Amino acid sequence: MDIVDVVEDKLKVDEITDSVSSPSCGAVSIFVGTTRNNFEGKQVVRLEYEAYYPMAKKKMLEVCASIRSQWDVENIAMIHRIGVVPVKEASIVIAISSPHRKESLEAVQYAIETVKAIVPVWKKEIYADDSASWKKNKE
Amino acid sequence: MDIVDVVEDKLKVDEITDSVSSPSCGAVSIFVGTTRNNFEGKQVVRLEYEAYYPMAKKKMLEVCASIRSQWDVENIAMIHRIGVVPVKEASIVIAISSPHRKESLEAVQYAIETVKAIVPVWKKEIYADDSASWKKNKE
Amino acid sequence: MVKLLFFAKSKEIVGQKFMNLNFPKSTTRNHILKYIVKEIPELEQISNSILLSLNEEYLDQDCPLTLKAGDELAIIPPISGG
Amino acid sequence: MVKLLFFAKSKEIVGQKFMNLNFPKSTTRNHILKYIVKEIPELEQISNSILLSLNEEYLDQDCPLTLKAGDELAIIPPISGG
Repeated sequence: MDIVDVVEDKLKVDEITDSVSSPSCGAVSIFVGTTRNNFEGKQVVRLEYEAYYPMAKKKMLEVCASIRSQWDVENIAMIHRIGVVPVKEASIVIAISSPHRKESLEAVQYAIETVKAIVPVWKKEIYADDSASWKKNKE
Repeated sequence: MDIVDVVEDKLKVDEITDSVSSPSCGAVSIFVGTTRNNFEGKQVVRLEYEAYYPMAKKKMLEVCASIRSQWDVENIAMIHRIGVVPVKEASIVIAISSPHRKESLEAVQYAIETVKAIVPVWKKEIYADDSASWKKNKE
Repeated sequence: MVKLLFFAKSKEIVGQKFMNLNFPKSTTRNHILKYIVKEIPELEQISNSILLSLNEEYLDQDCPLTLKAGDELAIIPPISGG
Repeated sequence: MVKLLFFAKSKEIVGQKFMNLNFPKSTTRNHILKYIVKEIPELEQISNSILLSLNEEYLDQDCPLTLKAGDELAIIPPISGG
Protein backbone atom coordinates (compact mmCIF):
# COMPACT_ATOMS: atom_id res chain seq x y z
CA MET A 1 0.00 0.00 0.00
CA ASP A 2 1.29 3.44 -0.96
CA ILE A 3 -0.11 6.39 0.97
CA VAL A 4 0.94 9.85 -0.26
CA ASP A 5 -0.56 13.13 0.76
CA VAL A 6 -0.02 16.87 1.07
CA VAL A 7 -1.87 18.30 4.07
CA GLU A 8 -2.16 21.51 6.05
CA ASP A 9 -2.53 19.91 9.47
CA LYS A 10 0.02 18.92 12.06
CA LEU A 11 1.56 15.54 11.22
CA LYS A 12 1.01 12.68 13.66
CA VAL A 13 3.90 10.24 13.68
CA ASP A 14 1.93 7.62 15.63
CA GLU A 15 -0.93 7.51 13.15
CA ILE A 16 1.38 7.41 10.16
CA THR A 17 3.44 4.61 11.74
CA ASP A 18 0.28 2.63 12.47
CA SER A 19 -0.91 3.13 8.90
CA VAL A 20 2.11 1.27 7.52
CA SER A 21 2.68 -1.38 10.17
CA SER A 22 1.70 -4.89 9.23
CA PRO A 23 1.59 -8.27 11.00
CA SER A 24 3.99 -9.71 8.43
CA CYS A 25 6.59 -6.99 9.06
CA GLY A 26 9.36 -6.78 11.63
CA ALA A 27 10.39 -3.20 11.02
CA VAL A 28 9.11 0.29 10.40
CA SER A 29 11.69 2.94 9.53
CA ILE A 30 10.62 6.54 9.75
CA PHE A 31 12.11 9.86 8.75
CA VAL A 32 10.71 13.08 10.19
CA GLY A 33 11.86 16.40 8.74
CA THR A 34 11.50 19.19 11.30
CA THR A 35 11.77 22.95 11.20
CA ARG A 36 15.09 24.37 12.45
CA ASN A 37 15.36 27.63 14.35
CA ASN A 38 18.46 28.84 12.57
CA PHE A 39 20.11 29.17 9.17
CA GLU A 40 23.66 30.49 8.79
CA GLY A 41 23.38 32.35 12.07
CA LYS A 42 19.99 33.90 11.31
CA GLN A 43 17.07 33.12 13.57
CA VAL A 44 14.23 31.38 11.73
CA VAL A 45 10.83 32.14 13.27
CA ARG A 46 8.79 29.96 10.94
CA LEU A 47 8.69 28.17 7.61
CA GLU A 48 6.01 28.43 4.97
CA TYR A 49 5.60 25.60 2.49
CA GLU A 50 3.66 25.49 -0.73
CA ALA A 51 3.16 22.65 -3.19
CA TYR A 52 2.02 21.97 -6.70
CA TYR A 53 -0.51 19.57 -5.20
CA PRO A 54 -1.36 17.08 -7.96
CA MET A 55 2.17 16.96 -9.35
CA ALA A 56 3.62 16.58 -5.84
CA LYS A 57 1.42 13.57 -5.19
CA LYS A 58 2.22 12.12 -8.60
CA LYS A 59 5.96 12.47 -7.98
CA MET A 60 5.65 10.95 -4.50
CA LEU A 61 3.92 7.93 -6.04
CA GLU A 62 6.83 7.69 -8.49
CA VAL A 63 9.22 7.61 -5.53
CA CYS A 64 7.12 4.77 -4.03
CA ALA A 65 7.32 2.82 -7.29
CA SER A 66 11.05 3.35 -7.46
CA ILE A 67 11.46 2.10 -3.87
CA ARG A 68 9.47 -1.03 -4.69
CA SER A 69 11.67 -1.74 -7.70
CA GLN A 70 14.72 -1.75 -5.39
CA TRP A 71 13.62 -3.12 -2.00
CA ASP A 72 11.19 -5.64 -0.60
CA VAL A 73 8.99 -3.33 1.46
CA GLU A 74 5.37 -3.72 2.52
CA ASN A 75 3.73 -0.31 3.02
CA ILE A 76 4.93 3.21 2.32
CA ALA A 77 3.50 6.47 3.65
CA MET A 78 4.79 9.93 2.64
CA ILE A 79 2.94 12.89 4.05
CA HIS A 80 4.15 16.45 3.42
CA ARG A 81 2.74 19.30 5.44
CA ILE A 82 2.34 22.68 3.78
CA GLY A 83 1.39 26.15 4.98
CA VAL A 84 3.03 27.52 8.10
CA VAL A 85 5.16 24.98 9.99
CA PRO A 86 6.39 26.31 13.35
CA VAL A 87 9.89 25.55 14.63
CA LYS A 88 10.31 21.95 15.91
CA GLU A 89 7.24 20.65 14.09
CA ALA A 90 7.35 18.14 11.25
CA SER A 91 7.17 19.22 7.61
CA ILE A 92 7.41 15.67 6.29
CA VAL A 93 7.00 12.16 7.62
CA ILE A 94 8.05 9.13 5.58
CA ALA A 95 7.32 5.71 7.10
CA ILE A 96 8.12 2.38 5.46
CA SER A 97 7.47 -1.12 6.76
CA SER A 98 9.34 -4.23 5.68
CA PRO A 99 9.58 -7.87 6.78
CA HIS A 100 13.27 -7.33 7.68
CA ARG A 101 14.89 -4.17 8.95
CA LYS A 102 17.58 -3.61 6.32
CA GLU A 103 15.09 -2.91 3.53
CA SER A 104 13.06 -0.20 5.25
CA LEU A 105 16.18 1.46 6.70
CA GLU A 106 17.75 1.77 3.27
CA ALA A 107 14.48 2.67 1.57
CA VAL A 108 13.65 5.53 3.93
CA GLN A 109 17.03 7.11 3.30
CA TYR A 110 16.53 6.83 -0.47
CA ALA A 111 12.98 8.14 -0.11
CA ILE A 112 13.85 11.42 1.58
CA GLU A 113 16.74 12.07 -0.83
CA THR A 114 14.51 11.47 -3.83
CA VAL A 115 11.54 13.43 -2.50
CA LYS A 116 13.85 16.40 -1.95
CA ALA A 117 15.12 16.07 -5.51
CA ILE A 118 11.91 15.69 -7.51
CA VAL A 119 8.74 16.59 -5.58
CA PRO A 120 7.54 20.15 -6.38
CA VAL A 121 7.30 21.66 -2.90
CA TRP A 122 8.78 25.00 -1.89
CA LYS A 123 9.93 26.31 1.47
CA LYS A 124 10.28 29.94 2.49
CA GLU A 125 12.22 30.78 5.63
CA ILE A 126 11.00 33.80 7.57
CA TYR A 127 13.64 35.34 9.86
CA ALA A 128 13.41 37.30 13.10
CA ASP A 129 14.19 40.55 11.23
CA ASP A 130 11.14 40.02 8.94
CA SER A 131 13.30 39.18 5.93
CA ALA A 132 12.50 35.97 4.07
CA SER A 133 14.15 33.62 1.63
CA TRP A 134 12.96 30.90 -0.73
CA LYS A 135 15.19 27.91 -0.12
CA LYS A 136 16.76 25.51 -2.60
CA ASN A 137 17.57 21.89 -1.81
CA LYS A 138 21.16 20.91 -2.42
CA GLU A 139 21.76 18.61 -5.37
CA MET B 1 20.51 14.02 25.86
CA ASP B 2 20.50 10.21 25.95
CA ILE B 3 17.28 8.53 27.01
CA VAL B 4 17.44 4.75 27.45
CA ASP B 5 14.85 2.57 29.08
CA VAL B 6 13.41 -0.91 29.36
CA VAL B 7 9.66 -0.82 29.98
CA GLU B 8 6.66 -3.14 30.12
CA ASP B 9 4.16 -0.75 28.57
CA LYS B 10 3.16 -0.19 24.97
CA LEU B 11 5.64 2.10 23.21
CA LYS B 12 4.37 5.44 21.96
CA VAL B 13 6.24 6.57 18.85
CA ASP B 14 4.83 10.11 19.09
CA GLU B 15 6.05 10.69 22.62
CA ILE B 16 9.46 9.22 21.92
CA THR B 17 9.81 11.36 18.78
CA ASP B 18 8.84 14.47 20.72
CA SER B 19 11.33 13.62 23.44
CA VAL B 20 14.24 13.86 20.99
CA SER B 21 13.11 16.67 18.70
CA SER B 22 14.88 19.95 19.14
CA PRO B 23 14.53 23.47 17.69
CA SER B 24 18.10 23.28 16.38
CA CYS B 25 17.46 20.03 14.48
CA GLY B 26 16.08 19.45 11.01
CA ALA B 27 15.66 15.69 11.22
CA VAL B 28 14.50 12.86 13.43
CA SER B 29 15.15 9.33 12.19
CA ILE B 30 13.28 6.53 13.86
CA PHE B 31 13.44 2.76 13.81
CA VAL B 32 10.53 0.71 15.14
CA GLY B 33 10.98 -3.03 15.57
CA THR B 34 7.63 -4.81 15.42
CA THR B 35 6.43 -8.32 16.12
CA ARG B 36 5.96 -10.49 13.04
CA ASN B 37 3.24 -13.10 12.74
CA ASN B 38 5.41 -15.72 11.11
CA PHE B 39 8.80 -17.42 11.27
CA GLU B 40 9.85 -19.99 8.68
CA GLY B 41 6.25 -20.78 7.92
CA LYS B 42 5.17 -21.15 11.55
CA GLN B 43 2.49 -18.83 12.90
CA VAL B 44 3.76 -16.67 15.76
CA VAL B 45 1.00 -15.76 18.20
CA ARG B 46 3.09 -13.60 20.49
CA LEU B 47 6.60 -12.75 21.62
CA GLU B 48 7.87 -12.61 25.16
CA TYR B 49 10.91 -10.50 25.94
CA GLU B 50 13.07 -10.43 29.02
CA ALA B 51 16.06 -8.26 29.85
CA TYR B 52 18.97 -8.06 32.24
CA TYR B 53 17.68 -4.61 33.21
CA PRO B 54 20.70 -2.71 34.55
CA MET B 55 23.15 -4.23 32.07
CA ALA B 56 20.73 -3.59 29.19
CA LYS B 57 20.51 0.09 30.09
CA LYS B 58 24.28 0.30 30.55
CA LYS B 59 24.90 -1.24 27.12
CA MET B 60 22.32 1.05 25.50
CA LEU B 61 24.16 4.04 26.96
CA GLU B 62 27.36 2.61 25.47
CA VAL B 63 25.64 2.51 22.07
CA CYS B 64 24.68 6.17 22.56
CA ALA B 65 28.27 7.10 23.36
CA SER B 66 29.50 5.20 20.33
CA ILE B 67 26.99 7.02 18.09
CA ARG B 68 28.16 10.39 19.43
CA SER B 69 31.78 9.51 18.70
CA GLN B 70 30.82 8.94 15.04
CA TRP B 71 28.01 11.37 14.17
CA ASP B 72 26.89 14.87 15.05
CA VAL B 73 23.52 14.07 16.61
CA GLU B 74 21.51 15.98 19.17
CA ASN B 75 19.27 13.63 21.18
CA ILE B 76 19.00 9.85 21.29
CA ALA B 77 16.16 7.76 22.71
CA MET B 78 16.21 3.94 22.86
CA ILE B 79 13.28 2.28 24.54
CA HIS B 80 12.94 -1.50 24.62
CA ARG B 81 9.67 -3.07 25.62
CA ILE B 82 9.74 -6.38 27.51
CA GLY B 83 7.11 -8.85 28.63
CA VAL B 84 4.48 -9.97 26.14
CA VAL B 85 4.48 -8.02 22.87
CA PRO B 86 1.52 -8.87 20.64
CA VAL B 87 1.88 -9.18 16.87
CA LYS B 88 2.23 -5.80 15.08
CA GLU B 89 3.21 -3.92 18.23
CA ALA B 90 6.63 -2.37 18.79
CA SER B 91 9.33 -4.13 20.81
CA ILE B 92 11.86 -1.33 20.34
CA VAL B 93 11.83 2.30 19.28
CA ILE B 94 15.06 4.16 18.55
CA ALA B 95 14.75 7.87 17.71
CA ILE B 96 17.66 10.18 16.95
CA SER B 97 17.59 13.88 16.12
CA SER B 98 20.30 15.75 14.24
CA PRO B 99 20.76 19.19 12.69
CA HIS B 100 21.05 17.59 9.22
CA ARG B 101 19.35 14.43 8.00
CA LYS B 102 22.33 12.33 6.97
CA GLU B 103 23.65 11.95 10.51
CA SER B 104 20.47 10.67 12.14
CA LEU B 105 19.67 8.37 9.20
CA GLU B 106 23.07 6.70 9.42
CA ALA B 107 23.10 6.69 13.21
CA VAL B 108 19.73 4.97 13.58
CA GLN B 109 20.86 2.15 11.30
CA TYR B 110 24.05 1.69 13.34
CA ALA B 111 22.04 1.91 16.56
CA ILE B 112 19.68 -0.96 15.83
CA GLU B 113 22.52 -3.18 14.54
CA THR B 114 24.57 -2.53 17.66
CA VAL B 115 21.69 -2.88 20.10
CA LYS B 116 20.93 -6.27 18.56
CA ALA B 117 24.56 -7.28 18.96
CA ILE B 118 25.34 -6.23 22.54
CA VAL B 119 22.26 -5.42 24.64
CA PRO B 120 21.25 -8.38 26.88
CA VAL B 121 17.60 -8.83 25.92
CA TRP B 122 16.00 -12.15 24.98
CA LYS B 123 13.02 -12.97 22.81
CA LYS B 124 10.92 -16.10 22.90
CA GLU B 125 8.56 -16.84 20.05
CA ILE B 126 5.37 -18.64 20.95
CA TYR B 127 3.73 -20.47 18.03
CA ALA B 128 0.14 -21.41 17.27
CA ASP B 129 0.86 -25.06 18.18
CA ASP B 130 1.99 -23.97 21.71
CA SER B 131 5.61 -24.72 20.96
CA ALA B 132 8.12 -21.97 21.71
CA SER B 133 11.65 -21.04 20.83
CA TRP B 134 14.30 -18.70 22.25
CA LYS B 135 15.61 -16.67 19.34
CA LYS B 136 19.15 -15.68 18.50
CA ASN B 137 20.07 -12.52 16.61
CA LYS B 138 22.16 -13.09 13.52
CA GLU B 139 25.75 -11.89 13.73
CA MET C 1 -5.53 28.39 -24.41
CA VAL C 2 -2.97 26.86 -22.08
CA LYS C 3 -2.99 27.40 -18.32
CA LEU C 4 0.35 28.56 -16.94
CA LEU C 5 0.86 28.06 -13.17
CA PHE C 6 3.24 30.00 -10.94
CA PHE C 7 4.72 28.81 -7.66
CA ALA C 8 6.96 30.17 -4.91
CA LYS C 9 9.23 32.97 -6.15
CA SER C 10 7.65 33.05 -9.62
CA LYS C 11 4.22 33.50 -8.01
CA GLU C 12 5.53 36.36 -5.91
CA ILE C 13 7.08 38.03 -8.96
CA VAL C 14 4.00 37.68 -11.17
CA GLY C 15 1.57 38.40 -8.33
CA GLN C 16 -0.89 35.72 -9.36
CA LYS C 17 -1.26 31.96 -9.23
CA PHE C 18 -1.95 31.29 -12.89
CA MET C 19 -2.57 32.86 -16.25
CA ASN C 20 -4.21 31.66 -19.48
CA LEU C 21 -1.98 32.18 -22.49
CA ASN C 22 -2.10 31.37 -26.18
CA PHE C 23 1.08 29.49 -26.94
CA PRO C 24 2.22 28.43 -30.39
CA LYS C 25 0.94 24.90 -30.93
CA SER C 26 4.13 23.26 -32.19
CA THR C 27 6.99 24.20 -29.97
CA THR C 28 9.81 23.04 -27.68
CA ARG C 29 10.67 23.56 -24.02
CA ASN C 30 13.10 26.37 -24.85
CA HIS C 31 10.61 28.14 -27.10
CA ILE C 32 7.98 27.97 -24.37
CA LEU C 33 10.38 29.52 -21.89
CA LYS C 34 11.34 32.32 -24.31
CA TYR C 35 7.67 32.95 -25.04
CA ILE C 36 6.86 33.16 -21.31
CA VAL C 37 9.68 35.63 -20.68
CA LYS C 38 8.53 37.75 -23.65
CA GLU C 39 4.98 37.83 -22.30
CA ILE C 40 6.02 38.32 -18.65
CA PRO C 41 9.38 40.14 -18.68
CA GLU C 42 9.64 40.21 -14.86
CA LEU C 43 10.41 36.49 -15.01
CA GLU C 44 13.67 37.03 -16.87
CA GLN C 45 15.57 37.41 -13.56
CA ILE C 46 14.81 33.79 -12.61
CA SER C 47 14.62 32.24 -16.08
CA ASN C 48 17.97 30.50 -15.71
CA SER C 49 17.03 28.67 -12.54
CA ILE C 50 13.52 27.46 -13.32
CA LEU C 51 12.19 24.20 -14.68
CA LEU C 52 9.01 23.80 -16.69
CA SER C 53 6.41 21.09 -16.34
CA LEU C 54 3.71 20.10 -18.79
CA ASN C 55 0.71 18.24 -17.38
CA GLU C 56 2.65 17.44 -14.20
CA GLU C 57 5.74 16.07 -15.93
CA TYR C 58 9.07 17.87 -16.01
CA LEU C 59 10.21 19.05 -19.44
CA ASP C 60 13.82 18.04 -19.05
CA GLN C 61 14.92 18.11 -22.66
CA ASP C 62 14.38 20.48 -25.50
CA CYS C 63 12.42 18.11 -27.75
CA PRO C 64 9.63 19.09 -30.14
CA LEU C 65 6.21 18.96 -28.51
CA THR C 66 2.65 19.89 -29.33
CA LEU C 67 0.48 21.91 -26.97
CA LYS C 68 -3.29 21.46 -26.99
CA ALA C 69 -6.13 23.35 -25.36
CA GLY C 70 -6.48 22.48 -21.66
CA ASP C 71 -2.80 21.68 -21.21
CA GLU C 72 -1.29 22.79 -17.94
CA LEU C 73 2.18 24.30 -17.93
CA ALA C 74 3.92 25.25 -14.70
CA ILE C 75 6.98 27.26 -13.76
CA ILE C 76 8.95 25.26 -11.21
CA PRO C 77 11.51 27.35 -9.32
CA PRO C 78 14.24 25.41 -7.46
CA ILE C 79 12.40 23.02 -5.14
CA SER C 80 12.96 22.86 -1.40
CA GLY C 81 10.55 20.32 0.00
CA GLY C 82 11.18 17.75 2.68
CA MET D 1 29.40 -15.22 48.09
CA VAL D 2 28.82 -14.24 44.49
CA LYS D 3 25.36 -13.82 42.97
CA LEU D 4 24.87 -15.76 39.75
CA LEU D 5 21.96 -14.62 37.54
CA PHE D 6 20.13 -16.72 34.95
CA PHE D 7 18.23 -15.43 31.94
CA ALA D 8 16.12 -16.83 29.11
CA LYS D 9 16.95 -20.49 28.36
CA SER D 10 19.38 -20.77 31.27
CA LYS D 11 16.66 -19.55 33.65
CA GLU D 12 14.24 -22.12 32.26
CA ILE D 13 16.81 -24.90 32.67
CA VAL D 14 17.79 -23.97 36.21
CA GLY D 15 14.26 -23.07 37.23
CA GLN D 16 15.28 -20.00 39.20
CA LYS D 17 16.40 -16.42 38.55
CA PHE D 18 19.59 -16.43 40.61
CA MET D 19 21.72 -18.43 43.00
CA ASN D 20 24.40 -17.50 45.54
CA LEU D 21 27.58 -19.50 45.07
CA ASN D 22 31.04 -19.60 46.63
CA PHE D 23 33.46 -19.25 43.74
CA PRO D 24 37.24 -19.52 44.01
CA LYS D 25 38.52 -15.99 44.53
CA SER D 26 41.30 -15.96 41.94
CA THR D 27 40.00 -17.32 38.69
CA THR D 28 39.41 -16.77 34.98
CA ARG D 29 36.35 -16.69 32.75
CA ASN D 30 36.88 -20.32 31.67
CA HIS D 31 37.32 -21.52 35.23
CA ILE D 32 34.13 -19.76 36.26
CA LEU D 33 32.24 -21.48 33.47
CA LYS D 34 33.65 -24.90 34.36
CA TYR D 35 32.81 -24.30 38.00
CA ILE D 36 29.22 -23.33 37.13
CA VAL D 37 28.75 -26.43 34.98
CA LYS D 38 30.16 -28.61 37.78
CA GLU D 39 27.73 -27.08 40.31
CA ILE D 40 24.76 -27.03 37.89
CA PRO D 41 25.27 -29.94 35.43
CA GLU D 42 22.00 -29.19 33.57
CA LEU D 43 23.75 -26.15 32.08
CA GLU D 44 26.26 -28.25 30.19
CA GLN D 45 23.89 -28.52 27.18
CA ILE D 46 24.14 -24.76 26.55
CA SER D 47 27.62 -24.10 27.89
CA ASN D 48 29.10 -23.69 24.41
CA SER D 49 26.70 -20.94 23.40
CA ILE D 50 26.61 -18.76 26.50
CA LEU D 51 28.54 -15.66 27.47
CA LEU D 52 29.34 -14.60 31.00
CA SER D 53 29.14 -11.12 32.45
CA LEU D 54 30.71 -9.82 35.64
CA ASN D 55 29.14 -6.72 37.17
CA GLU D 56 27.33 -5.94 33.89
CA GLU D 57 30.37 -6.26 31.65
CA TYR D 58 30.94 -9.12 29.24
CA LEU D 59 33.86 -11.40 30.05
CA ASP D 60 35.12 -11.72 26.51
CA GLN D 61 38.57 -13.04 27.16
CA ASP D 62 40.01 -15.64 29.45
CA CYS D 63 42.13 -13.31 31.58
CA PRO D 64 42.93 -13.71 35.29
CA LEU D 65 40.40 -11.97 37.49
CA THR D 66 39.55 -11.71 41.16
CA LEU D 67 36.04 -12.19 42.48
CA LYS D 68 34.92 -10.43 45.63
CA ALA D 69 31.85 -10.68 47.84
CA GLY D 70 28.85 -8.90 46.28
CA ASP D 71 30.01 -9.42 42.71
CA GLU D 72 27.28 -10.20 40.23
CA LEU D 73 27.90 -12.84 37.59
CA ALA D 74 25.35 -13.57 34.88
CA ILE D 75 24.85 -16.27 32.29
CA ILE D 76 24.04 -14.60 28.99
CA PRO D 77 22.52 -16.99 26.43
CA PRO D 78 22.55 -15.81 22.80
CA ILE D 79 20.79 -12.45 22.81
CA SER D 80 17.78 -11.62 20.64
CA GLY D 81 16.67 -8.10 21.48
CA GLY D 82 15.50 -5.40 19.11
